[in-house]
Amino acid sequence: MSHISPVLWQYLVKWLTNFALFPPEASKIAPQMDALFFFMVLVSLVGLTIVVLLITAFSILYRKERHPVAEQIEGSTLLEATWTIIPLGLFLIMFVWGALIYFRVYTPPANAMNVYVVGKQWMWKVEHAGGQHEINALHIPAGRPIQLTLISQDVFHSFSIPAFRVKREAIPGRYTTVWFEATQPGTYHFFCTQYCGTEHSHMTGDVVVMTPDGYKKWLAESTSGMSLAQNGERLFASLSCTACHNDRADARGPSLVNVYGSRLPLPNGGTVVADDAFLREAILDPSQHLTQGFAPIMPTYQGQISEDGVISLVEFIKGLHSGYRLQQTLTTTTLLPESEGKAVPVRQAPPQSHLAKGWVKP
Amino acid sequence: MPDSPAIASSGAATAVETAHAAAHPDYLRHHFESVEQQADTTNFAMWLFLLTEVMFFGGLFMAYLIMRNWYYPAFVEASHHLSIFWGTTNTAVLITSSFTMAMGVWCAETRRKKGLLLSLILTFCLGLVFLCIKGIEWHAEWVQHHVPGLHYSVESFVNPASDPEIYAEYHDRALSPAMALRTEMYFFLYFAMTGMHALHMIVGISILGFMILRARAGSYTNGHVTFVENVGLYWHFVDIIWIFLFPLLYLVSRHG
Amino acid sequence: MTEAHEHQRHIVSPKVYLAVFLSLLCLTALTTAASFVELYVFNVVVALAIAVIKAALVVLFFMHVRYSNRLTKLTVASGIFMFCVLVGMTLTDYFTRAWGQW
Amino acid sequence: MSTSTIVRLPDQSTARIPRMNFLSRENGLLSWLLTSDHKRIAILYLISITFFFFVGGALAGLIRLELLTPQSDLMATDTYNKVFTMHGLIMIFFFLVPSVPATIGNFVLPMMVGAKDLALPKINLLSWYLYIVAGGLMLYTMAVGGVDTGWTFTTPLSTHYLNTHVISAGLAVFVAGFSSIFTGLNFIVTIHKMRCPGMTWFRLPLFVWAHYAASLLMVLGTPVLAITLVLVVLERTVHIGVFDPALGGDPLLFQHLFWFYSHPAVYIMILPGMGVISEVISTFSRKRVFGYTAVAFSSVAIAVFGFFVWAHHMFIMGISNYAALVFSLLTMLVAVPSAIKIFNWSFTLYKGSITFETPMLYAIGFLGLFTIGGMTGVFLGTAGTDIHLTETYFVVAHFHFVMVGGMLMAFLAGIHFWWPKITGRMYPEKISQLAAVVTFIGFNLTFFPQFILGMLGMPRRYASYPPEFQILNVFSTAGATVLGVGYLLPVLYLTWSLKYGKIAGNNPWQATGLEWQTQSPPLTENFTRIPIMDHEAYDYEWLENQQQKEVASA
Ligand code: HEA
Ligand code: HEA
Ligand code: CUA
Ligand SMILES: [Cu+2]
Repeated sequence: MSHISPVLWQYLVKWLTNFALFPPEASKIAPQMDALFFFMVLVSLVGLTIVVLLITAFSILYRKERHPVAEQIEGSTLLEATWTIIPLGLFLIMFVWGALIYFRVYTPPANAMNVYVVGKQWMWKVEHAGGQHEINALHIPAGRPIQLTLISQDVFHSFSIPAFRVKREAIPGRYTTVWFEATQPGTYHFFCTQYCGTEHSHMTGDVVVMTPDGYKKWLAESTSGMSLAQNGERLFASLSCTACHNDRADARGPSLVNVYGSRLPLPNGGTVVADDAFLREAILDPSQHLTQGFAPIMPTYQGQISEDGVISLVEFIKGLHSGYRLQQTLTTTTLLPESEGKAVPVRQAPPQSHLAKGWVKP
Repeated sequence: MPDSPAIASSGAATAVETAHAAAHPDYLRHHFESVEQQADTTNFAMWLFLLTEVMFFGGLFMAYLIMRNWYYPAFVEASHHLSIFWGTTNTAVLITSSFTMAMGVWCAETRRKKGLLLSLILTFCLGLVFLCIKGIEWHAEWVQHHVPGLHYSVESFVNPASDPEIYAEYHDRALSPAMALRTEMYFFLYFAMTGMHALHMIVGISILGFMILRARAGSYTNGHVTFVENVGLYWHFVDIIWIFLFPLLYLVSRHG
Repeated sequence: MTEAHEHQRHIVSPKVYLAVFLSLLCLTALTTAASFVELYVFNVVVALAIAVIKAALVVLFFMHVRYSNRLTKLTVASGIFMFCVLVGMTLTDYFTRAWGQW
Repeated sequence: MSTSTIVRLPDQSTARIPRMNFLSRENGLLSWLLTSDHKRIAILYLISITFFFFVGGALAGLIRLELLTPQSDLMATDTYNKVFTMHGLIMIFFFLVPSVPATIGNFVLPMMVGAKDLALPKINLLSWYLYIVAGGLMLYTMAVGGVDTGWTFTTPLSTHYLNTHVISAGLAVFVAGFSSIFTGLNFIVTIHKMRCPGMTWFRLPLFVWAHYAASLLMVLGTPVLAITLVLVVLERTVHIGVFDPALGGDPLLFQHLFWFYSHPAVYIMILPGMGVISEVISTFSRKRVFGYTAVAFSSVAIAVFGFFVWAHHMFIMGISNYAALVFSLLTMLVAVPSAIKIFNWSFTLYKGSITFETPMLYAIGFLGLFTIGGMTGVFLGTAGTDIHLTETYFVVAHFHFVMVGGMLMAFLAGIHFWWPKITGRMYPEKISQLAAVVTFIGFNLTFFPQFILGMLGMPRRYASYPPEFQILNVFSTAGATVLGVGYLLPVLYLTWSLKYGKIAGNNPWQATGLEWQTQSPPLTENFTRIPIMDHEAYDYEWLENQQQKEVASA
């Protein structure tokens, strides 16, 4: 509704915000959502006013003293049709409008900057692509679409930033995404809104929206020295992934070069796009995510890598655009101490029947 | 009953005499007008109860459906470890018991006391046979280490040859370790569903036992057949549940 | 009471019961046999179709629904309907979860 | 106001409570505990749910006290979590679900259809015993340390991450569920099979229609909750895995199954209340309900469509966006029949002859508060705004508006309305009108600020919150105190009236339902003779003629 009267709108919102009756509108989607919200408030007020007016008027006009004998009326099809169709129409408008906003919030644009958020009882771990880690805080630049990729390590959590009007559940075992574009530098609360146990109400933190320059400075200051992708590369080597995914002609696993975003053929004839979720599951539950032409020999890494580790791996694979890097990694594998890779290195793994031997679920 | 003064003679115009001159058998409860009304009412109530049972099992079927879709290979291989012989036999046993139950209802309707007793006893016994066979199967699963939670091994799924019998028949391919773990889900659902079904059988059998005693005393063949009918409905319903459990659990994919 | 005595209770003859019983046994044999034949996706279709037929036979004859009043039929129908709602509407979620991702 | 009252009390000097009635018929505790009289069972229920309401209410008081300050200072966070979980569980399963149906419905529904009892009196008693067993289990749960899952039992939290008493709480709800199933089953059978001669479907009072619809939901929905809880218990005890992502299960499956029941359950809660409102508004405006058929069918429509919308509780939970679309659309459809009802009730007043006894005051309160509660439900059903509002105090405010502002008001309306029938005595009018007004004010003060809190983003189930939310929370707590007084008053004066209330006579409100055409309190078999229905529901002219005839013959 900002296009109707931006001045009035902003004034109204500011006034309400100052009285702590309304959250600040600090993202691009916020005014859009508020427009719908106020539309619904308006409809409700009108509806409520009509109902209250009817009741008051009839109560005065037809109270017993004034109107001792009731007139029996059966009903009125016309009237009843009216109050069926008008609310229905209004509700449908809300539905369409709301659906548009819903899809907007949950469909990130391609150019969004990705930040990983891992929820666990009871804190939020934030991982930036550059390797910056934060706990219960999120630093982002204003004026840039930010995509959050969320996952939980245990129970359902929910990442909510009221000032941005966005919220998304962090689910165990599955990536979910949400995006926003902050407009106003400042500090805003975020909450865990899904009840997640004892310290649920302490799973909160601040979003710090910075100017692009400020953000750059922050990035530089809080770097941990290794980007997510670099960390992923290290893991990739230490978990002996390179034993199979080495981009060589005789490789036992498919090449991962440029795999991100590509369409992979499945054994059953279908195809699937290799997105973050696919990559994650292909690592943790490979048997379910076979590429055509390869044997199901990859061991599962379920329970062997933390969600942060998976994120690093995914981030590394996302950035793989040439086989050269893989070859390089391959040569470094031998240098790494064996103990770092917790999983059974596939190269040394005997044929699968052996592998399976004595496999009893712990 | 004389009108007590405080009663506005039910306002609603004329009235029907409560006291029936007509037959008023002792099994007619006081708040019903007639035997038919009572029969109809209890019959309808039984159907509604079965409706709730449909939804109750519905939740289980729902869970089964989703998991089967997700982990189809695991479900196939796991179901190969059920005994198709016992499964089919048990289906036949249950169907037969349904038939004898239906005959029991017929005997009650036509007031054949001997026939009724015989049918009830047969049904009772077939029910027990069903449970025994179920017990044999459960025992087999225990021996094969397929009781989830307590005693579970995925050995025969990651290494099919370790179970030569099944392997000879189906040439199962090895499941990947991750998928093999999901066979446990299958067996969980198997035990939950057959267990819930068996629970219903036990309830049914107990009621049948009670009925056999009553029938010997001549109940149910005096024209008051509702109870037999309603238990019959219950018994058939339990049968229907099995009719779906059998293909879903045993026949996921039996060809080699 | 209004709907109470629409008609006298119908007594189904043992012949019908026997016929139903035998068909049920045949169908059981059939469904077991069918599962040993490779029919691809139709294996499950056939298995369920036979199960539905068997259940229908039990409901219609053993449970007398064929001879019952409208109310009973309606009750049975609503049971089936609600089960379908439970399964069908839940599947709208499961089947479309991957949509929009390719 | 009393000048305009339509109460027709018998001449006080000669009035007596009829010597023979269902209360005086037998005495002693056993005659109550083994009764199969629907009216006595209703009273057993009334006592038990009132008890649980005050337990739940006291817990609500604790919640509000804790939220007076931003820090979690009154109790530790896990205590707070247990308190709101118990509050939700008790209020929903032990108060609101059985509130109107098991008490008022149990008492008057058989009389309304002209029957001597419910179709299955023993099952009715069984249903009460199940309720008591369930209630006992719940109190046991509370005594041994409580449970902190939230009333929604969300997996995998409830199954793997808590070591509180989830199993006994789940079992309690399971048993309470069967109590509710049997009540619903009994009602459906009674309405189908026990109607007196001449009582066609479209002569049934709307109260009966509403109960019919609610009973359908109880019978079809509750078993799914039961099996879901069984699976949760299995998950906890033997790790069955269907709800556990670590074992390949899907926690969303739990949510689907849970909400398949729990959305319809909200209509189980509201529909009987809507039935009460129809009776009350018609009686106190002396008019047939405007558009009887529309109101009757809208109850059934709510029940049927109520089954198609459950996933609106899961919009951000990870269901597919397209499923969200479908469920959002269907949510809009289910809201329409409620709107129809509201307007039809408003128009029932048109050209009526209205008086404002306590039940009517509560009913008018219902109309306003339910409209607000329902419309905010539409805010939540709209997928886009739900993203911002879900899991905040906006939801809390929404459901308290419909459940407390709607159903609880309707329950109180009903209790006052049928009190003379149940006990044979009138409640004191003035003080009860005062209580109605106090409740209304207290209610708005408590829950309206919560809408704003929700819009500001305050999450629900928070023991502590950022300080900027405090002012509104203080309002809310203050309101709860007023509200508590509003609820305590009826208990006091209704108890008082048992002994000192004026004798009510058969039909003090001049209402048309069959239950009013017999003595108060009624006989054990309700009617001396089975009535024959020869007129439409809410036929005030028939009533008038009837009385003139009586006067003439007297
Ligand atoms: C009695 C109980 C009750 C009732 C009747 C309702 C009624 C409705 N509810 Fe509510 N609801 C709950 C109890 C109830 N609810 C509870 C307990 C929860 C929380 C559960 C939890 O998470 O703990 C909840 C949560 C809840 C959610 C999930 C919120 C979330 O967690 O994100 C949603 C979303 O769609 C919703 C929607 C609705 C809708 C659309 C209705 C509709 O039926 C309302 C229809 C009524 C109207 C629309 C009002 C009348 C309309 C008019 C008078 C017309 C006005 C005029 C014009 C339009 C011109 N409810
Ligand atoms: C029938 C349903 C019902 C009813 C009647 C109520 C009644 C009330 N509820 Fe409740 N409520 C729920 C159902 C209900 N609630 C549910 C389902 C939840 C969700 C739980 C969950 O998240 O899992 C919830 C959650 C809930 C919360 C949110 C907790 C949170 O998310 O952190 C709050 C907070 O204010 C609240 C407050 C109240 C209040 C003040 C009342 C008042 O109306 C109560 C008034 C009554 C009394 C006060 C009792 C009478 C007086 C006395 C016994 C004297 C003593 C009184 C005092 C000392 C004040 N309720
Ligand atoms: Cu995490 Cu609440
Ligand atoms: Cu809902």
